[in-house]
Amino acid sequence: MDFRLTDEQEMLRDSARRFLEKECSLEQRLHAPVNGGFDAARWAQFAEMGWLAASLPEDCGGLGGDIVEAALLMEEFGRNLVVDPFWGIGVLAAQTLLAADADKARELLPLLCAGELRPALAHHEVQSRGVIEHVTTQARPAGDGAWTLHGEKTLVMGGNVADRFIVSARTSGGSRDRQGITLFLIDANVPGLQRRDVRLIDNRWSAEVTLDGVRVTSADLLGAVGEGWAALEYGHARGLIALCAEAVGVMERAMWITRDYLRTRKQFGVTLNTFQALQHRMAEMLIELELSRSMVYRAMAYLVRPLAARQAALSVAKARVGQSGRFVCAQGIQLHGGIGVTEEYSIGHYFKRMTVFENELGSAQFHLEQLALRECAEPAAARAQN
Amino acid sequence: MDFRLTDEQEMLRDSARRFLEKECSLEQRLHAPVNGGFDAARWAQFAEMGWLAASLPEDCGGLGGDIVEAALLMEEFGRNLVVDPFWGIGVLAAQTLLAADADKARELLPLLCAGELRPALAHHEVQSRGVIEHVTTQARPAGDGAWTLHGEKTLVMGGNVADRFIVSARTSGGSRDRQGITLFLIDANVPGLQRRDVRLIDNRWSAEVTLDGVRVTSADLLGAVGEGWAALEYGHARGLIALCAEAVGVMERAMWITRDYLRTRKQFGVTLNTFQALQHRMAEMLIELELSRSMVYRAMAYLVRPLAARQAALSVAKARVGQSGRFVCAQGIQLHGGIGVTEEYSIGHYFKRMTVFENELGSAQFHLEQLALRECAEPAAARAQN
Amino acid sequence: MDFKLDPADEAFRQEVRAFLKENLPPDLARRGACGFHPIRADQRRWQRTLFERGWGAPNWPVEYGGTGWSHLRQFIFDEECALAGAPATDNGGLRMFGPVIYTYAGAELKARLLPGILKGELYWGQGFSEPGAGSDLAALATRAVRDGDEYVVNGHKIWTTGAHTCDIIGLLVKTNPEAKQRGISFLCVDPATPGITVRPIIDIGEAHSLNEVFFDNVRVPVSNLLGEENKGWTYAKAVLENERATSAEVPLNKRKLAQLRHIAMHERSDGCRVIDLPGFAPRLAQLEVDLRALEWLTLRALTEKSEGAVLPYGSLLKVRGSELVQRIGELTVEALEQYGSYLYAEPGEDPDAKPDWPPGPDYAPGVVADFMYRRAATIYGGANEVQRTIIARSFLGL
Amino acid sequence: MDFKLDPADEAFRQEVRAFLKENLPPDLARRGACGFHPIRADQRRWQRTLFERGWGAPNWPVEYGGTGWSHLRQFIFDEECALAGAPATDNGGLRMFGPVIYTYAGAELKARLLPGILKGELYWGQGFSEPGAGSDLAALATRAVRDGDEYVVNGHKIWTTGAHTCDIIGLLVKTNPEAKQRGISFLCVDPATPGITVRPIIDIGEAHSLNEVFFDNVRVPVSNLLGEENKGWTYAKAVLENERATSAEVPLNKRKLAQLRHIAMHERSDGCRVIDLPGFAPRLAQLEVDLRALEWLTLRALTEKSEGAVLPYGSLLKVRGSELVQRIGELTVEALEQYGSYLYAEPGEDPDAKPDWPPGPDYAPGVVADFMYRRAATIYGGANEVQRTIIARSFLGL
Repeated sequence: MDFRLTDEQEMLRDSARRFLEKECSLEQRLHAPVNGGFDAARWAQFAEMGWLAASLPEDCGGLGGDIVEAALLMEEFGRNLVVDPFWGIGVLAAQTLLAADADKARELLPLLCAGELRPALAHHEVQSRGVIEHVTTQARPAGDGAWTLHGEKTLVMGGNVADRFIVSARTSGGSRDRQGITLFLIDANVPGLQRRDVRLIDNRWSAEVTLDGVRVTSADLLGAVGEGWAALEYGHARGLIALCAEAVGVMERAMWITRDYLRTRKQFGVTLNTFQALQHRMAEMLIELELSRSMVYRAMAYLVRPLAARQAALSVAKARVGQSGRFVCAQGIQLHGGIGVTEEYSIGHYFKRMTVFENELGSAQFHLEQLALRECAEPAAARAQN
Repeated sequence: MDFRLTDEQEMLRDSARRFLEKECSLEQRLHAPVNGGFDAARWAQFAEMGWLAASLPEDCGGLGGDIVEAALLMEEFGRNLVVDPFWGIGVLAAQTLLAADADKARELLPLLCAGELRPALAHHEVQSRGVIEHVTTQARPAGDGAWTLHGEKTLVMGGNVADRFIVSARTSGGSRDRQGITLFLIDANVPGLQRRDVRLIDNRWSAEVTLDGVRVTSADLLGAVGEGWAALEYGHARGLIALCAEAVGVMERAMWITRDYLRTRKQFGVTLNTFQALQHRMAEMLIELELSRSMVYRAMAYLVRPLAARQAALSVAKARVGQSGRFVCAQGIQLHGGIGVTEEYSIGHYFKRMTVFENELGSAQFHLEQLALRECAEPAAARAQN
Repeated sequence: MDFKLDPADEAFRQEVRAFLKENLPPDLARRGACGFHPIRADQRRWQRTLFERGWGAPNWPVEYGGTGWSHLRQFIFDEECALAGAPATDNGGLRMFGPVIYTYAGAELKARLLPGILKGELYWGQGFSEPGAGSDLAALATRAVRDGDEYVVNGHKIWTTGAHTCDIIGLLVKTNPEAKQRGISFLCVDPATPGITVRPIIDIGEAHSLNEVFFDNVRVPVSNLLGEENKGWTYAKAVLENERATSAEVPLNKRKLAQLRHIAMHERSDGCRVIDLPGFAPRLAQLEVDLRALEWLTLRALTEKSEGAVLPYGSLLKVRGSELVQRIGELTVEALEQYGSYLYAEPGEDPDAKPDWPPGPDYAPGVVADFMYRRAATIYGGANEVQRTIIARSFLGL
Repeated sequence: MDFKLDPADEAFRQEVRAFLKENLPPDLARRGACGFHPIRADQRRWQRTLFERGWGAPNWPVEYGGTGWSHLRQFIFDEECALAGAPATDNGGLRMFGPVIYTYAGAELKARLLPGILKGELYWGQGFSEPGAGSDLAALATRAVRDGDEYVVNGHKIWTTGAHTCDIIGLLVKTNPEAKQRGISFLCVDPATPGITVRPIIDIGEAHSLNEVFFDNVRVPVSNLLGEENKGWTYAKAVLENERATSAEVPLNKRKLAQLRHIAMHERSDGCRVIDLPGFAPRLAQLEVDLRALEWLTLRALTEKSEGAVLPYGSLLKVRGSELVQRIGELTVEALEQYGSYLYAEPGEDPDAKPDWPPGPDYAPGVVADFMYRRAATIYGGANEVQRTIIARSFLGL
């Protein structure tokens, strides 16, 4: 076990940090939200710097990296609260596609790496609440091996600028069966698809996608009929880790911004850093940050474990990072005082990002409940050893 | 609504405070635990001062007071961590008896008030966990209107010095039915009854009582056959409030002991009270104390409400007081440092008392769950108005 | 001790409830129940209605046009209004400044200022904080120099709630720069006076209630001085004490908890109500427990007040009340899931404008905006850290 | 980054597990798994077994008889021992004092002290704290005055764990009363030396592990001075740093969490397992989450250590590890309900004595006693408040 970065990884992180601090600071992209959080020229730069390729295999046009590379980048994005849809397109959709269909992945992911294709994952639904297998969107047989899609998808991250949608739909089974979920890749402007773009409070954008009789054929299939769950799980696992890594970046920067503020802001004739109660609060923030970072490492280590152990580790991570992130960023505001709740100062945006984090891929409470179910079901002996 | 004490109530409180501080300080009763937490002469004094009669009606030999008087006394007992079985005998058993059988109450309670009768409530069982109606002890018909009792009772508070037991047993129904619970008053040394005395970690004493074929007749009945639940609920409601009032006394004294210690103990060349982190901790302790006190008032006010509202208020109180009490007393130890964990210093005993409190009449979590059930069951409109 | 509610008080509750049912327009109630800052037009309309009923100032004595109600009745009144979704009335004028005016101001100022508050025509802004004087308010630097019958004011205030819509500002100024607390005076300033510039501060809920206010040679008549010169600190402390006395905001918290229940019973996960998801209801129950504790601590504060309170109730209530509103908001946002992430921007002051909001249920707009704004609850009115120090020093003697 | 566990490490875990299965006597495991302070006789017996296997000092280098294991292997070893219920080995000798001896002591003292630790024959007591020097350790007042080949020691130590059963005390004394830190020396003292009086301190679990130790003209040979005179502060800091490095006590917390699970699956409420009661399992899951976070922070601390750590890992781990052991204890006591209130007094040092305990399940004795004793976890080894100050100052630069 070795927590040190390789030279390549260090280079990737350092170049990302330099670029983002120079080009993507909070101040610089005040107008980004209005533009859908997207800048085509910037996206081309992401591609050029190899970020879209960093965590994809070489036969898909990638650089042969893995989740570590995605996490490194996401942590840097977190520090700067980058709103570009890297996560939705470059992690969640890309990794799902990779796992769903090897042939299509080899065909399409090189385009994604080059910045020429922007698929988004249209999977989440209003009543999903963290449950991957929750799919009520229907794929109804329409003869000749075709289907028509009917349903509504929400929180399609990056959906506002997507040119393709990976849509999960039910070809059989009930709303929470793992079996019977089928993935389709469809064009963003296919007839029957309606999109409403939604700005989130953290200034990232998502879309609500309504499918009303969208016609798809077997040529649009990703993987086998009814077997989409495994690819979704694969993509969600990596997406969750990347999200947690981003949150670590969010927390870390929020902590240092607050530290710097305490060292300069005066009240009662002295700088705030001299107050013991505030010092201790910041010590707690550091502890929470470092526990969260450890959780991301652990989740990455457990990716190779069998499904049950992997899912437990992911739940552990999402729960802990969500709890820590809320604490750290809320205290970041609190220690700033009034300026912390203003839109023009940075610290509040860190809190907003963590608020949305809680509503993505299952809240801390959802994941605690998943772990609780395991506690009741599994024999204690097995748990004690993993 | 008036939170002021009447003159009589103030006299009662003041005299109790004076007596207890003089006679029942922690230091003075170091050997009390060994003697079963009981001193016959002291008990006679309790009777003489009217404490056993304070919250009982006049036709039962009481002074015509109510729950307020019991709560006042219990708060004073809490301050001094009195281990004498006032609560078990003078509140829980007395109030249950009062509600169970008016005739027997008029006959027996005057003896209790005079200190000449010491009944204990043998109701709690190993698997009760806060559920009043949990009774598995069986009353089997034995012909001629007689029954034989079979079962095991635990946490019979004051049971080690009781001369009578009020026993709850099932004459019909399942283990958690409200109907079918019958109360009997039996002699402590009746054949078939075995007692094992148990010292609790807070130095109060209870007993485990095994009933193996104890023969009872209709003469031993308290109230009607199968109708014991209402009396148990009545007694438990008052017992719970008295317990919470005691906890308020425990917390308050623990807080002031800690305050005094911080003002005198030096570290790093200054007294501890100069450290802001400790000041703020103590501010939190005061807040928790006063919220708890408010909860006791509220629970008393709700005693006259219909069953559902009353039970909700009792659960609210027990949950909040348990949470606050643990915090306040744990922080009392923490702010003392090493001396706080020693048996010969007082502060740790306050924490021990609150630990046992959590295991009596349902934990904070149990009561939260009771409230949660209501949240799911009741229409919101009804709740918002009460 | 007597915990029985007086039947007359209960009858009073029914009277208030009936009045609200009859007089509170549904559109006001709908907007009042959501989390956005109240619309000034709604507030004016509602205050006028209350005034006409004789209930314009529940907390003022009868001689100034108040109701003369007991604290308990005021509490009942506030609770019923909140639960019915009535717009918040002007806390500044009615609770913070009004009582200071009738206690400390001269007859002329009283006559000039109090009726407008009662009728909903005179809204107050609080010009206390400055960039360099937040928790340490006495460090304020805004200067007022006497020039004949006027003061000339120069300085810079911040966090002035409603400065963009208010009719008068209660302004703390330094009239003696040599002294600290004893050099402070209290002026009542018309925000339309030349030299005053208001700059909006948008909060992290993307809403506008806060402002910066700049004073550049602003001339204020001496007749607008409250009480005596250099005694402003006394009046300011009274204003802040009035602010803290209601700072547990039990009625508001009750409304918010009722809203959370409503949402948790209507949002669903695969058909199952969110309130029935494992683990949800106990957290809701914990909030109910903490709200009840706060409610009864408030009742104690109200009834013991007349007795000369020893406990620093204001600080106790401020700390837990502000924490509670944040915790309720947190669970509400969680209950909304994706709708708790959507940006439903503040609709603005025009009650008839239809905002272009993302889709979602009726109860979604305003929730996350309010959750964001309420991060300030543990900061404004004296940060909770400052309250803890006050508690530790004043009551615990640490 | 590479998160794969080396197969050789996994094989090592199996080897340790097999060894434990074969060599850990069931009576030791039974007593080791309960919450009472370990019995010295059990510790000696088990340390001897480990020594004979060559595993007497997992954390020492090979040249002093240690195993030379990597930090990760030590961690695996400790975890397996804890889960199997092996008695705690002598933390004082093996982890706190041993490394300081082989790092700073002269050859003679090393030869005299290290083998005894390895074999389980030389148990250490820590004579650091004094009534007037707790968190502020450098304020200690115990004096040692050189008199020929001896120091004459006078003073009063407190919180000396195991002073009543230990074989040697690591004692901090003032050799230069003029200086603060620089006047402190470190003596290794035989507790049987005339003039030493040990007074038991019973903790609130009614157990005896702590003591006061009084020194009245106690003569200690100069050859028992560790390192140099007046440099004791350096050694003491190393001892405390060693204490904190393992202070998250992940293996212990794992054992305790496993015990909690066991209890929650066996205690019942009307037939229903406590673990299945609504609300219980999520709280258990939260503890699991927090334990895993602590475990992986510990793994980072162990592997980054060799790289020259910047983060104050010791303090981070101390704070959360001590809180976790208290929280696990709290839920365990709650799971036991009435058995969590019963006083099961410490059985004493005789492993065959049958204590007169109240009735209850096998797993009940020791739980509440340990819960009580662990209130000290957030105090000993430098109170958590002190750790937070260290974190804020040393790392955050506040």
